Amino acid sequence: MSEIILETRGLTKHYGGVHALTEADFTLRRGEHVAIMGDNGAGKSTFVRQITGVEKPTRGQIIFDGVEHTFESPIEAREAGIETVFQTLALADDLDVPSNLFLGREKVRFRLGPFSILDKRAMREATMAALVKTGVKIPNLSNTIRNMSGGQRQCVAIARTAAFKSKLVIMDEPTAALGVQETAQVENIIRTLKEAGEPLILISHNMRQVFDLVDRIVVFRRGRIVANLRKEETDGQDVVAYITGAKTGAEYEGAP
Amino acid sequence: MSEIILETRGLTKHYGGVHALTEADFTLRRGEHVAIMGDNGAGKSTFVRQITGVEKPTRGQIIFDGVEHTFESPIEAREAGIETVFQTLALADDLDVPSNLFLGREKVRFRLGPFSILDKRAMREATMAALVKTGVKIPNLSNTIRNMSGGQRQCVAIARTAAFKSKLVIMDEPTAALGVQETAQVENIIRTLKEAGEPLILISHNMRQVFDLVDRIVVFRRGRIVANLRKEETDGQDVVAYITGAKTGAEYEGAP
Amino acid sequence: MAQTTHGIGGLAYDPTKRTRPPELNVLAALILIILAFEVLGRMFIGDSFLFNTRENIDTLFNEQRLQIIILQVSIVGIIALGVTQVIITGGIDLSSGSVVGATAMIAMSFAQTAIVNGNPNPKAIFGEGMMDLPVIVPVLVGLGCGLFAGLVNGLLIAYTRIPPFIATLGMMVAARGCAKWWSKGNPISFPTESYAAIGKGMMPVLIFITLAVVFHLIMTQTRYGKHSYAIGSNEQAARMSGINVARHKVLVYAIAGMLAALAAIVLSSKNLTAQAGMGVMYELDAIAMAVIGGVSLQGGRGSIIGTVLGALIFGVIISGFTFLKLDAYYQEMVKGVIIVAAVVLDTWRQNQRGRG
Amino acid sequence: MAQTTHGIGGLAYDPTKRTRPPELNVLAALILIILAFEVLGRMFIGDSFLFNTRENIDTLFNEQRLQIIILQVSIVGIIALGVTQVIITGGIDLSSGSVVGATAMIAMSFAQTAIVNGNPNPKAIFGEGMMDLPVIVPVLVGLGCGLFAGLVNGLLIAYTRIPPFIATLGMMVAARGCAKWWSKGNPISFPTESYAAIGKGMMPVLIFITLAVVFHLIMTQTRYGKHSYAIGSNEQAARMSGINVARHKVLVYAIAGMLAALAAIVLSSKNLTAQAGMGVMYELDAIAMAVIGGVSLQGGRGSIIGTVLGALIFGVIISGFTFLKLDAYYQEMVKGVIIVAAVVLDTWRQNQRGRG
Amino acid sequence: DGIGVSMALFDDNFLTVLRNGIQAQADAQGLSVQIEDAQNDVAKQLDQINNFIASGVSAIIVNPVDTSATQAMTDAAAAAGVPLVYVNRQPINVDSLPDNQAFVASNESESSSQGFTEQCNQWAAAGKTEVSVYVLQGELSNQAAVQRTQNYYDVIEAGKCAVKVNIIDQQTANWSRDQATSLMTNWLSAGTPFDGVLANNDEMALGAIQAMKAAGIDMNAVIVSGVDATQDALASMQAGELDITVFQNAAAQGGGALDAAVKLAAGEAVDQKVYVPFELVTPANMADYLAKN
Ligand SMILES: Nc1ncnc2c1ncn2[C@@H]1O[C@H](COP(=O)(O)OP(=O)(O)OP(=O)(O)O)[C@@H](O)[C@H]1O
Ligand SMILES: Nc1ncnc2c1ncn2[C@@H]1O[C@H](COP(=O)(O)OP(=O)(O)OP(=O)(O)O)[C@@H](O)[C@H]1O
Ligand SMILES: [Mg+2]
Ligand SMILES: [Mg+2]
Repeated sequence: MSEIILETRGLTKHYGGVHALTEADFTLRRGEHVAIMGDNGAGKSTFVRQITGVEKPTRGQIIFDGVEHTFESPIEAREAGIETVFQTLALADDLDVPSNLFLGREKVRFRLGPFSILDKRAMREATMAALVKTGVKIPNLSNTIRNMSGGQRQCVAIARTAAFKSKLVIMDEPTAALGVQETAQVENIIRTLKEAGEPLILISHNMRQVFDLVDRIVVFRRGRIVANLRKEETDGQDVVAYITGAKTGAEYEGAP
Repeated sequence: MSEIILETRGLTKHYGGVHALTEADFTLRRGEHVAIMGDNGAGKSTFVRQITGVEKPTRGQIIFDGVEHTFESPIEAREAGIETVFQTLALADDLDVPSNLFLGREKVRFRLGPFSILDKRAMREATMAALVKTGVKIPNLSNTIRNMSGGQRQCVAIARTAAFKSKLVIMDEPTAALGVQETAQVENIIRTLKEAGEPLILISHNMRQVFDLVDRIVVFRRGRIVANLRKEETDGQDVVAYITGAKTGAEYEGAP
Repeated sequence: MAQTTHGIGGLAYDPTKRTRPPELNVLAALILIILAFEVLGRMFIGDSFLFNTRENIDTLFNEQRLQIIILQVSIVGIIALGVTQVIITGGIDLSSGSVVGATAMIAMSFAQTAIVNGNPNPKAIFGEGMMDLPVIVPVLVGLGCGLFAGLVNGLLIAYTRIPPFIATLGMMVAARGCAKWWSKGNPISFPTESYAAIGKGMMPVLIFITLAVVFHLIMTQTRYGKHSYAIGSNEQAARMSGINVARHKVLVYAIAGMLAALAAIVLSSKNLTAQAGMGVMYELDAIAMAVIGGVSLQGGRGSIIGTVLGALIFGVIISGFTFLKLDAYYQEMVKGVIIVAAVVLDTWRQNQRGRG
Repeated sequence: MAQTTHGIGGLAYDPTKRTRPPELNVLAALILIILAFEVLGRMFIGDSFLFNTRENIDTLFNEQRLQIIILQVSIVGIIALGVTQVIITGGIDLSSGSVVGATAMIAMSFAQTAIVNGNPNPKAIFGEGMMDLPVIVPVLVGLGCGLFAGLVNGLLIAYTRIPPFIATLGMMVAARGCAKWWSKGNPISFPTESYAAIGKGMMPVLIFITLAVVFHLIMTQTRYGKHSYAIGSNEQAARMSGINVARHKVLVYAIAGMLAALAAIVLSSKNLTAQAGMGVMYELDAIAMAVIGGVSLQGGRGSIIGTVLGALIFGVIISGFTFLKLDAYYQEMVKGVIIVAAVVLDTWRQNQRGRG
Repeated sequence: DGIGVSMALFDDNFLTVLRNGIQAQADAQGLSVQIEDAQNDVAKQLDQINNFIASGVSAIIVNPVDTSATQAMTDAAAAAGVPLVYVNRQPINVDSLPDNQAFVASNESESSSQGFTEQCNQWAAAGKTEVSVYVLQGELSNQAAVQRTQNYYDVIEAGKCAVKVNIIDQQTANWSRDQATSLMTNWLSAGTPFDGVLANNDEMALGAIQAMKAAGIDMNAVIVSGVDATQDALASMQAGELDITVFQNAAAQGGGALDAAVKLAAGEAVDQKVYVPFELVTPANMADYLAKN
């Protein structure tokens, strides 16, 4: 078992003429928590979409858990052990909370292939337990996601990721819409992952949060990785300098 | 001309059995900047939807600029002078940035009723100017909103509100998805509004931002207003106490 | 931990005011239409719509009418069950009517009897050896046709990502062509007795109701149902949550195809003949039944119960017109108005709640 | 401030690689289909599809064929222009074919001539005074019918919020009923010369192309177009941004209704008769033309140019089949396959770019 | 009480005349009839019959959508004891009809063959020995279309045609004038010389004529035949364009069917089979038909 859980080499994505991601070389070690920071439109979510099989990279390699993968769809990435909270949340608007939490891996009472009979009560109870951890309040779980507030939705997406075992967790701005209490709770969830030794990629614009939670910060600018900083060796102002382009990491010379 | 630009009396909204907003009495003076804070699902966005005509309140009165209004649609609210950045952003995914910015009030070269001829160039230029103020970077303005990053979308929605004159601006978590620089820029936009004497309702979960920008903080809990605090007379911890329910404002006794 | 069984706190919640299921509105529309016919009947033709008024028969209800109300929509109803599932996943199936035509022709040609009234079958398609086959043969052949059409639809939609409207429109045109080509436009008649039994009497109703119950359970209680709603609600999200969307769609269209084929078998059996024009416009009726029953064409919302109620509304309208001796010239105009009115009523009552 | 005319900085952007407009793919499909017919023609029947091979005429192209290719789709094409706008706003119009039927009947009865071959008109609907009216009368009456149908559709959809599918399905049924009722199923024939001139020769093509240009400009250059795309893209967002969605929808359906009515006028003039069954299934053809041309049934995407190309694909297919003397029994099957293939090609090439 | 009528299709010229014949006869006798439109759907027709039975009509007239689907209708009416009359199209079970059922119809196999035989004679009279023709078919799923096309081949095979006939192409225009115009124009664009057009009905014949006129073809050089003798067709014949059509006495069939239904309802005996013959119409006798449709 290698030290490194995820590695990308030369990962690149163009949308028509837009070079959203250029030659990204990224590594993540087992048990490590890394933050990705960067301006709006710097290519952070694009990076996440490439490594989770949502889109097909223009070129580049993805090595996960020692094996090179070309995920054709998010199912494959999930089956390989990557759990993701996407920035768009990826919830089904017309379904209620338990259905969304267990989407794609429902608890069943009888196995009958696609016609397996659902164990609704068990899913409902597990949902409550998972949501309580995020600290969110939802007066009626049978309401559809369409009728949830922004923060409630985000908590459902986070609970979904946290409720299942995985080899790597990716969270794209998980606390953007959360209130003070809920943010604290989600940060607790992340700390629990750290203790359990599960690696994490956290995308966030919140400097305090990043310095509180992660071991290392990777900065994206204009579609390129421009810095790779150990938390102890940097500070907020330094990171901002990389984000804005005032500085560029030594090993990334030539980046714009 | 009265001192008060917006007042609600007993504003209440039930969704089926969910009491999302209960008896909200709220006032906003001319030139005043007020923040609304509260847990996820506390009813903040519901409050905004009622006063902007997106939904019809179950009961209660809305007095805007001295006149009682029952807005049947957001058009009427906008025509009365209320500009809003909704939490859901309300952008048309298949249109490009300038089209979204001027949606519903396009610049035209010839007036011909619905068949008025658009002045695309002028809109494009005005769009660039408005976006530059938000600090966002968008490599190709003709890309559709569907292909924009979370922060880029939010900046488009903010630029749209800031680009037009109004009597009241409402922003529902405007910087949730924004990066460090963009957040600073948007805060500058808000300060400019303050200087121009335009009143503002800002919904935010960001304590620092709220204390930086506004005059007064109103706290929602479980669909009710539970505190109304002048900035000078409170601090972060105090506000959190109201949000979590550890404290309740004297004049709001009986609230849960 | 959780304060109530309904959620985990936050706002006040009054469980007695839960939103009413939309099927109730459809049911209300159905009852309203029946009442309208009853009242109009008593006013204008001095007869009762539902109750028996003939002296020589002593039942409370006009049973013949109750039977025909549901009998005449059972066959399209069977199709509508499949169409409902397709629409719930956010798709549409325009091919079902044509698949009925093609399947009826093909299945019937394997169901012919050799001797008719002592003479050889004048409409025989195949030779001697293929006559008087056991009933399972035409049934399996027919279901096979439906399965094939459904698979083609599903595979096209799932893997080439073309809009369902186009894939099934193509199938609609092609299957109708196939129906005409099969026997060069000639009708195919004289089925065996066992084949004729499939659609005899109230059998179509029985088949329709049984299937409705089965699919109601499937849509509400199984993973298949849950995934169908999820895909219709937000396909991208369903994919990102790890549902195998493509495979699921193939399954849904295959089931819809088989249901259309089953409808064709029942239809040709009931009519003792198959002709290439069978099933024309059934796709629209089936879709209309589903939509009247509250199934959203945006996908993600609706139910089998709703569709069954929608089918009944159709049946009541058709029977009611004949009952009122409404001039055929006006029937279509009034039918158009009623279809719209039923949905307006439904939509309006839902909005009422939303504002409540 | 802005670094390029394309945006305001951020990522590297290569303007030469801008995404190709989807219409190019449709055009490619059209050319491919024409080439296929040319090649098949030379292989199997030793004749050219496009070029003139007759000795007695000396033009490069087979002009008669080029004319009929577009002439035969012009009338449905006119309908498709309206349907395109409806679909772009996220709606659908199933009523257009029936509106054609009803309008043709009504307009034609105001366009009759008194004397046919020296005898009184045997199909006269109205009395003496209503014969040989100026051509403007039937045209205005016809457009009025279309406007009425469109307004009813639009008002229903905009103000009762019922799905467009249902509102226009209701109108489809009702208008077909109206067409049959108007003259109790009898055809109406023998129009005045001036009415007959509307659809004579290549006039339908001229009308179609002129309208296509006008509506292309409207959809790309005016507020009407912008709002149509916005509503189709995200109706809720359009409403929240202050577009009067209801009023706009009424306008869109009214325009679509009038275009259907215009098609009816041209059609009845071209055929010198009006029959209750006119326009059956035109709605599906019109929708198919639009969708083949890249108009998304989800709303928000598509163009008039695409629809015109879609119509041409239809025209080429019909002419090509006759040219190849393809057996009528196979035509429909092949047509279904081609419709699907055209869209598959389009979708596939778009995906290719997306991955590029 | 009253008589229920289920017509195959309302928006069909010929069937409209037939329907009017039924209505006229009923008005004359002061009877109430209820006429339904089966819209060419066999299943709908069977349902209509069941609805009539549920409403307690005294007799039913059926103009069958599909003549091979009549067994189920016969069974339904017989089970309820309601008399039934088939009109215009000969039911497949004509030889085994129960006593209280009858039919009034024309023999489709005579329809287009009369016209076509005449067309052959006209070619022969013009001195031709071999001709090339186009065939316009009605809807392929419709039996009348299949039968009328088959009649052409039967005439040729039986040697009843005076000239040798080459069919250049045979396509469907779905009974429609507009589609026939387009189809004919497509044919003309190939430039193949031809001597005539055989159309399954008058509407398509008229469409073909319009296309030929637009292309500047001399209408005296081609012989065009249709079926139905509609007013439009007769006007075209007067103008020297259409050469041959065939008249089927729809009103007589309709009236006859109603009479039979009334008698059966009253328990009287009737002829179980009534044939109304087709009549050939050419410019020579067309004046007789101007007021008949
Ligand atoms: N499908 C697409 N087509 C064209 N351009 C796209 C597409 N998706 C993303 N982009 C562009 O790629 C760039 C990177 O977007 P991305 O979503 O990765 O940004 P991000 O770093 O996640 O920003 P944010 O912090 O705002 O979420 C943006 O400029 C965006 O406009
Ligand atoms: N249409 C609706 N139907 C039913 N319940 C609704 C509807 N809209 C909102 N709610 C409920 O009302 C409550 C208040 O929602 P609201 O969006 O106002 O919260 P919020 O204070 O804006 O939260 P956030 O900070 O997460 O945005 C939530 O519990 C939500 O589930
Ligand atoms: Mg992002
Ligand atoms: Mg909110």
